[in-house]
Amino acid sequence: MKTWRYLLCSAALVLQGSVGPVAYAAVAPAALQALAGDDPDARVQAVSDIAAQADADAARVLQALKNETLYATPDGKVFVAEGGSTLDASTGKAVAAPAGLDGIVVNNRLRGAVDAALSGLALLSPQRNERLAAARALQGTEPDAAQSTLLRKAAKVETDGEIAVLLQQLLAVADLHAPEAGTRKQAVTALAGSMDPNVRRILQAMVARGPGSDAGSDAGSGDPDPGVRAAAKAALDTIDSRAARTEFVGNLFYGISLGSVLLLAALGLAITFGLMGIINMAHGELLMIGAYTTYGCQALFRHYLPGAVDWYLAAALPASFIVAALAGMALERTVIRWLYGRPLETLLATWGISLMLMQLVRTLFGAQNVEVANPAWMSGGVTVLGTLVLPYNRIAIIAFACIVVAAVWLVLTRTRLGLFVRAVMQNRRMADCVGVPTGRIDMMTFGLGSGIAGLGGAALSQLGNVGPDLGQAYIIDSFMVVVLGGVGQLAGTVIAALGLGEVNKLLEPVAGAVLAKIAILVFIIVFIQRRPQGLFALKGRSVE
Amino acid sequence: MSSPVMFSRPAWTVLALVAGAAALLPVLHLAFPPGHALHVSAYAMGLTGKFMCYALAALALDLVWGYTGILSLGHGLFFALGAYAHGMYLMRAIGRDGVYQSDLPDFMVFLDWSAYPWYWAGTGSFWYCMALAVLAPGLLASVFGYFAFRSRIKGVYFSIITQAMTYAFMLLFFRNDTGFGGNNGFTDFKRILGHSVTAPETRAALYLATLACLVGALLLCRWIARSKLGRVLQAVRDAESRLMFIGYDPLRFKLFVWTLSAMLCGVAGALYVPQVGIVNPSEMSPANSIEIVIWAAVGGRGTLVGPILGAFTVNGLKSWFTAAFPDLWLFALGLLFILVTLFMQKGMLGLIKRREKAVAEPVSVAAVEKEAA
Amino acid sequence: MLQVEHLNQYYGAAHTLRGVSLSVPQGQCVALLGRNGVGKTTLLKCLMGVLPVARGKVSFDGRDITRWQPHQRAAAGIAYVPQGREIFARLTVEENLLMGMAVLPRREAAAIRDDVFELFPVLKEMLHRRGGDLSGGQQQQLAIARAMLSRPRLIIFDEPTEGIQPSIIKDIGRVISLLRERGDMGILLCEQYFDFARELADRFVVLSRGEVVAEGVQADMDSEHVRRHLAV
Amino acid sequence: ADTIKVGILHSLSGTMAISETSLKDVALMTIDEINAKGGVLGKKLEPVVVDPASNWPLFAEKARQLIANDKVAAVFGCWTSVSRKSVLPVFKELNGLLFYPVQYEGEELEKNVFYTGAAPNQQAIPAVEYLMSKEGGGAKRFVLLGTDYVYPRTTNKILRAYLKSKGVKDSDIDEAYTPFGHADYQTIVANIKKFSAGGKTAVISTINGDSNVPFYKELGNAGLKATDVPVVAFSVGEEELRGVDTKPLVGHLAAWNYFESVKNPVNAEFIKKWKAYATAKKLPNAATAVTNDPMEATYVGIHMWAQAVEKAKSTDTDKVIAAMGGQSFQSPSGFTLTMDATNHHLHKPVMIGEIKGDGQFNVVWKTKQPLRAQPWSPFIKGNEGKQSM
Amino acid sequence: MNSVVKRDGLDTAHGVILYLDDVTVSFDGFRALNKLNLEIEVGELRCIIGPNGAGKTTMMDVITGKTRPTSGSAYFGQTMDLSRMSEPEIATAGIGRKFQRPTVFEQHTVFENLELAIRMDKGVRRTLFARLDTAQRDRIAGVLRLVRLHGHENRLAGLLSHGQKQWLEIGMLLMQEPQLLLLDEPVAGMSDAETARTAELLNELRGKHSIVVVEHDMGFVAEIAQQGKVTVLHEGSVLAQGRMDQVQADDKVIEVYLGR
Ligand SMILES: Nc1ncnc2c1ncn2[C@@H]1O[C@H](COP(=O)(O)OP(=O)(O)OP(=O)(O)O)[C@@H](O)[C@H]1O
Ligand SMILES: Nc1ncnc2c1ncn2[C@@H]1O[C@H](COP(=O)(O)OP(=O)(O)OP(=O)(O)O)[C@@H](O)[C@H]1O
Ligand SMILES: NC(N)=O
Ligand SMILES: [Mg+2]
Ligand SMILES: [Mg+2]
Repeated sequence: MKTWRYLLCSAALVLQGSVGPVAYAAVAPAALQALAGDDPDARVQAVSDIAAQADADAARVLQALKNETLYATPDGKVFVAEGGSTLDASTGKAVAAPAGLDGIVVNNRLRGAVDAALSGLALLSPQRNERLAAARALQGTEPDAAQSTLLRKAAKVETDGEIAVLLQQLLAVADLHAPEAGTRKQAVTALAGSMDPNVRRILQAMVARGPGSDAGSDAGSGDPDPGVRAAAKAALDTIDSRAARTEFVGNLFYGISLGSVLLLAALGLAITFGLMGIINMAHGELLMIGAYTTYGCQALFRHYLPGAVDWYLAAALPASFIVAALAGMALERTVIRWLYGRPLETLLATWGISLMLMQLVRTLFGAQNVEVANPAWMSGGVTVLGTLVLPYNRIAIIAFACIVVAAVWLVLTRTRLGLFVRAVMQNRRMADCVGVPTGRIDMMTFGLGSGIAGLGGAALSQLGNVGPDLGQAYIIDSFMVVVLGGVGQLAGTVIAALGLGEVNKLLEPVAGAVLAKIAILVFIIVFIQRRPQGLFALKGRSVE
Repeated sequence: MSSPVMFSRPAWTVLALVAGAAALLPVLHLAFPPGHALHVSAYAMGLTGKFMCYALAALALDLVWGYTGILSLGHGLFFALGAYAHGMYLMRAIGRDGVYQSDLPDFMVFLDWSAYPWYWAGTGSFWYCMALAVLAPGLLASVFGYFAFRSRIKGVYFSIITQAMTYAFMLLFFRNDTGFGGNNGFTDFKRILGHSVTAPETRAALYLATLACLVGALLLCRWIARSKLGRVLQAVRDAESRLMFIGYDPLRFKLFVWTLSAMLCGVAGALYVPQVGIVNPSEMSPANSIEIVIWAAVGGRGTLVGPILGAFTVNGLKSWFTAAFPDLWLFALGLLFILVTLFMQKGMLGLIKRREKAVAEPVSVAAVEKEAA
Repeated sequence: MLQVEHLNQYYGAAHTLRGVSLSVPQGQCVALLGRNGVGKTTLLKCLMGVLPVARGKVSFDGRDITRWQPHQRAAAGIAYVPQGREIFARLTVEENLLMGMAVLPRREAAAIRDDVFELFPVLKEMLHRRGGDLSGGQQQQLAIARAMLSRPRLIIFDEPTEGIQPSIIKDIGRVISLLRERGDMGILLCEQYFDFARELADRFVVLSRGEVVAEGVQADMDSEHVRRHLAV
Repeated sequence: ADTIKVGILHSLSGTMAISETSLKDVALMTIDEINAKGGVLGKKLEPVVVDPASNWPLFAEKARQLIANDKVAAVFGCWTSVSRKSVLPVFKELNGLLFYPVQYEGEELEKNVFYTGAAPNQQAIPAVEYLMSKEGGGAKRFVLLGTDYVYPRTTNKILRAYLKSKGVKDSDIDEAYTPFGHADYQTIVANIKKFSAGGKTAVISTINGDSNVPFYKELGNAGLKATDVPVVAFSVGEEELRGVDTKPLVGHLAAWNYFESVKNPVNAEFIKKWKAYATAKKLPNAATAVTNDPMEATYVGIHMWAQAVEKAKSTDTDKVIAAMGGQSFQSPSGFTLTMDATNHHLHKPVMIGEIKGDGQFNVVWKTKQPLRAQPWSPFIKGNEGKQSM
Repeated sequence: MNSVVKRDGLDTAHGVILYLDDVTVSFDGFRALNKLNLEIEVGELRCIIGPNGAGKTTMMDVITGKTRPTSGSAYFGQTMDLSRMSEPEIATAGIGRKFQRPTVFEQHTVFENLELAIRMDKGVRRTLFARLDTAQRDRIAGVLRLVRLHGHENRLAGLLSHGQKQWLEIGMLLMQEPQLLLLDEPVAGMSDAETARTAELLNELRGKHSIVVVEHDMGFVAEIAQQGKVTVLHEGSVLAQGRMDQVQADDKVIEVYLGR
């Protein structure tokens, strides 16, 4: 924790306003040498030493270390690679890269030290967002005396409310160890709202009656002062009850999110199988096509518009729809059109198609998965209720699912096409006789279903594997969802997907993933007993 | 297809010839030394034996699908249960020759089990296990079938729950704690009824047993199919509800074939294990069940002989392709499936055999069923 | 407007239609008579394009439509009331009627004309019931209404009175003669209910074993010759 | 014959193709390399490639076909333990020779098999030791997370015993399994987070190939950083990482006996050859071709076999088995690996790597010299007698 | 459940074979049958007419167990509560039905259709071992001739024309030898000559079975009703009942059904 002491003095000088790119004061070569060496403790020490400089130059070196752009020669000279050029870390001057440069290896321990140091520096940065990030980063750490002094300083000059609160939190954590009971008690009450796992642990330790208790790592005899213990107990309870609520909300969210994934996977099938009655074993591969199209778009963007790569999805969505739709129409015209009225044969044909598509992808893209990255704005997540992180990609997918469902629903119920589709599927010959060009409708419907599958694939690519087996992973669930909802019932498909998602996610914490999955399957079997026509069964003569 | 024509005289002779030829393989295998022109390799015989098991499964499926119109996506489960039943015996027959030299199978030792769980009771007896191989699938099928058919679950709804069933069992059997060797399943069998499983004689015997069962099953199914019951089954397929109004209770008829079919599958599985030397939960994977359906469809559903033909063709090609062109075989197989559906409406057998024309107006047929229902 | 020449049709080996010729002039109603199983429905299906014809020619307004798809014929102005209703069981009555206007441009197909409701009030009551839930007769009425909605120039009825209550049969009769009087459309009426057919038809054709064995104007319909072919 | 046939038994289709295909290719490359040097016993090697299609009975059938019909001198193949188990009887019956290149759970020792992948003590245990060390973050609590089948279950059983022996309380160990192909890790990750609140936690993942991508994506997005909760994986290598955006995963770990990033001439050569081969053979996305541990194990296995054949002056199984014992080979891992005559396992170094932003690994720890394999883990009771093996 | 309810289970002590008692069937709100009361005597031939949608077919659905009454009860004889029996039980108990739209086993030959319908124990085992004896063959041949499908016996029923299917279905009904025949529009789509034949046939059967006929063909109804009762249904309940000439004269009936 030496780092902090250095930071303290440096903080002083920083506060005198002498921040900013001073002419590169050399970073102590000794420290750099140690950094390049392989005595782990020395390296951690070195980080502290460098951090102690608390100037842009130190920051730059640490940053470089963090980004793995810090190199060393065998004899311990250290260089920073920036853009194209190489800077001598000890002088900050651009130099020609010497021979035998080798990246300086960072491991988690070192990385931890670097992060702490950087955020410590950043606490005093003029940029609000940097300070905020730093304060956030420090949450969950347990400041010692030295740190708290710096924190206090930082807190004093801190103008921004949000950051101030965070700092106070940290200080409170520090105060939990304060010598005088009063301070501790204050701290405890102040922290009653905190969701910081550390706090919980410390509080547990405070209430703990001697060792035996299961208070995690630093279990020990509880706080000497009974008053504080009581307060701690109370705080602990509020924290725990909150945690419980958070957890429940979390499970609900996971359920919805899983549900929307199932939905996106199944929606296309709800059309090709649900409406058209084609036992479409190639549905999974249509998902796959969508996913690979997304991959393709990403590759194109990376190659031609590296700047806009975060927006590759904007192109990928329409592309995956179109590609999959075209593929679907091609299949419909060449194979499936001959099989209307022989639904069971479609199983065999589409199975064949799926085999071929899978192998095609293997030969084109290889048997391994390909990488589809979340765009920056989709990675990470928002933290709600203290600890619950809702990943952006999940949120995005839930929203996307809603949009797609709405669109499909509109097409099928609000347009003439929708009416024709349903008519053709119920009585192809008569629809023909009243003047519906059944051939075209068939093609368009299957195209639509396939296109939707393509969209589904694009969405799935944001969560899981993009590989030749992608389709196989979803085909079974998709059929379950469509059938459970009631074949041909869009609403049913939606409810079934969300239902399965929720049930699964509420079961998983108690039963574990494997038993939960088994339970779901049993549930489906039993449920169909109750409703042999699925969730949204039509009654009456018309269906018989 | 309407009621199946009874074996014509030529058909009988063909059947006899094929069966006879098949029966010749093991003889040649034993009679001639390897290298001899007439020698049939263990590989060839093993392969044929394996295919016959598949054929038996496909035949069983056709009884419910082709004739009764019940599409099962879970027959792999019955097959696997038969296999596991026999596997239990084979595991015990290993005795102390396992890696831990224990009386318990290795995986149990490894799980620190001191004794057999209750459901392994009696599995030391070959005949008990044989019975189990038939009864376990039979029992499961009859219970499952009773509830499903009683709730009048039909069509895809039935297909899907059969799939759910086999899927659930697969996950269950994957677990080590379930007591069936987890995902490694049962392997490394040593002997059966005291004979080494690898001895040529044992192989030949297993092969002949399989052949006998297959032929027997074919005759049984044929007999059922052309009995009045066979015609009722087809009526169940075409217009189940209409049937009720002339006094037949579809539930009983469905339950009968469904259970029988499951048992036949169990037999197939039981014969399969010792010949391939392993059974593991992937036999219960939905894909495997679908493959059985594929075999039946390729050969020609509702024809009994078709599925057998299909099982041999598909698996034969698969074995050949995977060695001949390992990188491209899926294209070939996939294409085959497509071509069969497009150009052989009745499956491969449709080419060989001429049958009555189907109704030219499927739509009106559907309409009629609606009214009758 | 409709010309049929030497039409031949086979079901596999069975020769179902043997050189059938007939014509339906504009503004006239032609009755198609014959015992059960002589090929009436088959003929009508051929005219609608549901069944392929082996030999012969079908022309409509002078255009050869022998090889046209059913929907092309519908677009050309032929409407069909099939035997056995063939309504869209899971669509509502309303949707079924909208389907009747599938050939019309979107604008005109928006609303259902009231005249059909005047003729079949029950349909209005049951507008939102599923077609398949209707009673047999109601379905038959729906099928007729559906055909009339497409503003056809030729309308083909296959036993329209089947399963319909007497009072409504009378109404249907009135409508058909009304359409006939309007003079702008042809009507081909296949009917077992002899008296009904006789009242409406200008001309008649009798089928037996897939051949035209008698034809003529309404006056001759009672002739012994005709009766013989209808008797068992 | 003027050529020597060798069989290659890796799934090129089905669920395992994702992992096994590259082993097939690297085997072919190695054989080319040997042939280029004049082959073995003056004869060229002739590879016989078959596709067991991730179907275990098919594995057995193909094995028999290779040995009995094609008369191959040795077979290089299998990935999953179950596939190995299903071919074992065939190799024993026909006295064939199998080289198995994948890390596995041990508890097995067959005369006809040479194991060039790691046994648990050559991968799992060192990894845990590292995590408990100061360098590794001094983990106090452990989540044992795996796919529900034999390899993970066994490994975790061994680890649990090991952790106990190191004084870790049961309450500080959490074991969780997911079904094959599980793709939704929300709950799991949430639980890890919760569990980690109780003290410095590390996750030991035996999640099987395909489920890793969804797991890591979830991990990344849920904001569990390696500095807080490091995850060490035993089935995730360079190939698997090709399917993931590794930026959010920097710092998570993997334990192997080889990493592409290790620096030594042999490895440089190996990587160069592989990339060249991939480009020459127009393998899909050859541009991004990487090497990984099982590939190296395959490479080593084939070379050792070739050496043994030369030594035995024959491809006869028994002679070769005899000659294999003590064979050593200068491997891309930078160590000279030796085949143990008694237990048929390689002596291997153990390396711990941290994931980097570019999908490669930083080797943050490695053993000084190769370890001898313990196929019969001392942490499983009943094995006490077998430690000599 | 037991699919073989003994025939002699039927108790017609009071000379009545079928009671419908306040039967109501409503489909989500809409009452297809509304407190319908009806009694059929043993050996009676009852004609039922009524507007489309009056509830005639629904009534038959209730009797044959296809639709369960929302309220009210339906008894076969004194003892058998139809609302508690399954379709097959009802059929075996002796109620046969011809549907409004011809429904036959399209994939079976005409002969097989009749064979399936033939009266016998229809349990699984008996069916499996069933073989046609000559008596039964003759019966089938007889019926074939009766419905004029001889020569067609080996054609698939699906290939028959509409009218031919009607006949085949009647044939199947005869094979069942039920005590109570329900005929829903038996002559729909039949030529006048055919209709006359059907009338003859029914008159022959009169007395041997109890028969309920639903028809819209007044000529035909007059033929078979003779002096017997004709019931007029309207909106789910009985509108009028009496001899043919009476109901035909009834203003209400003319209003809602016959028309002017
Ligand atoms: N799909 C078919 N395949 C083979 N034969 C058929 C088919 N449909 C009808 N037939 C036969 O063709 C002949 C004519 O049938 P069609 O339906 O045209 O008679 P119809 O005159 O309409 O009789 P109905 O007055 O009873 O409706 C009948 O003998 C019938 O058995
Ligand atoms: N499942 C259902 N849902 C809603 N309404 C129904 C249903 N089944 C029948 N109905 C209605 O019940 C009424 C009676 O139908 P039913 O078929 O019994 O009439 P019907 O007397 O047989 O007429 P028809 O003489 O035309 O055959 C009709 O109005 C019909 O629309
Ligand atoms: N041996 C394995 N990784 O299954
Ligand atoms: Mg007709
Ligand atoms: Mg009716």
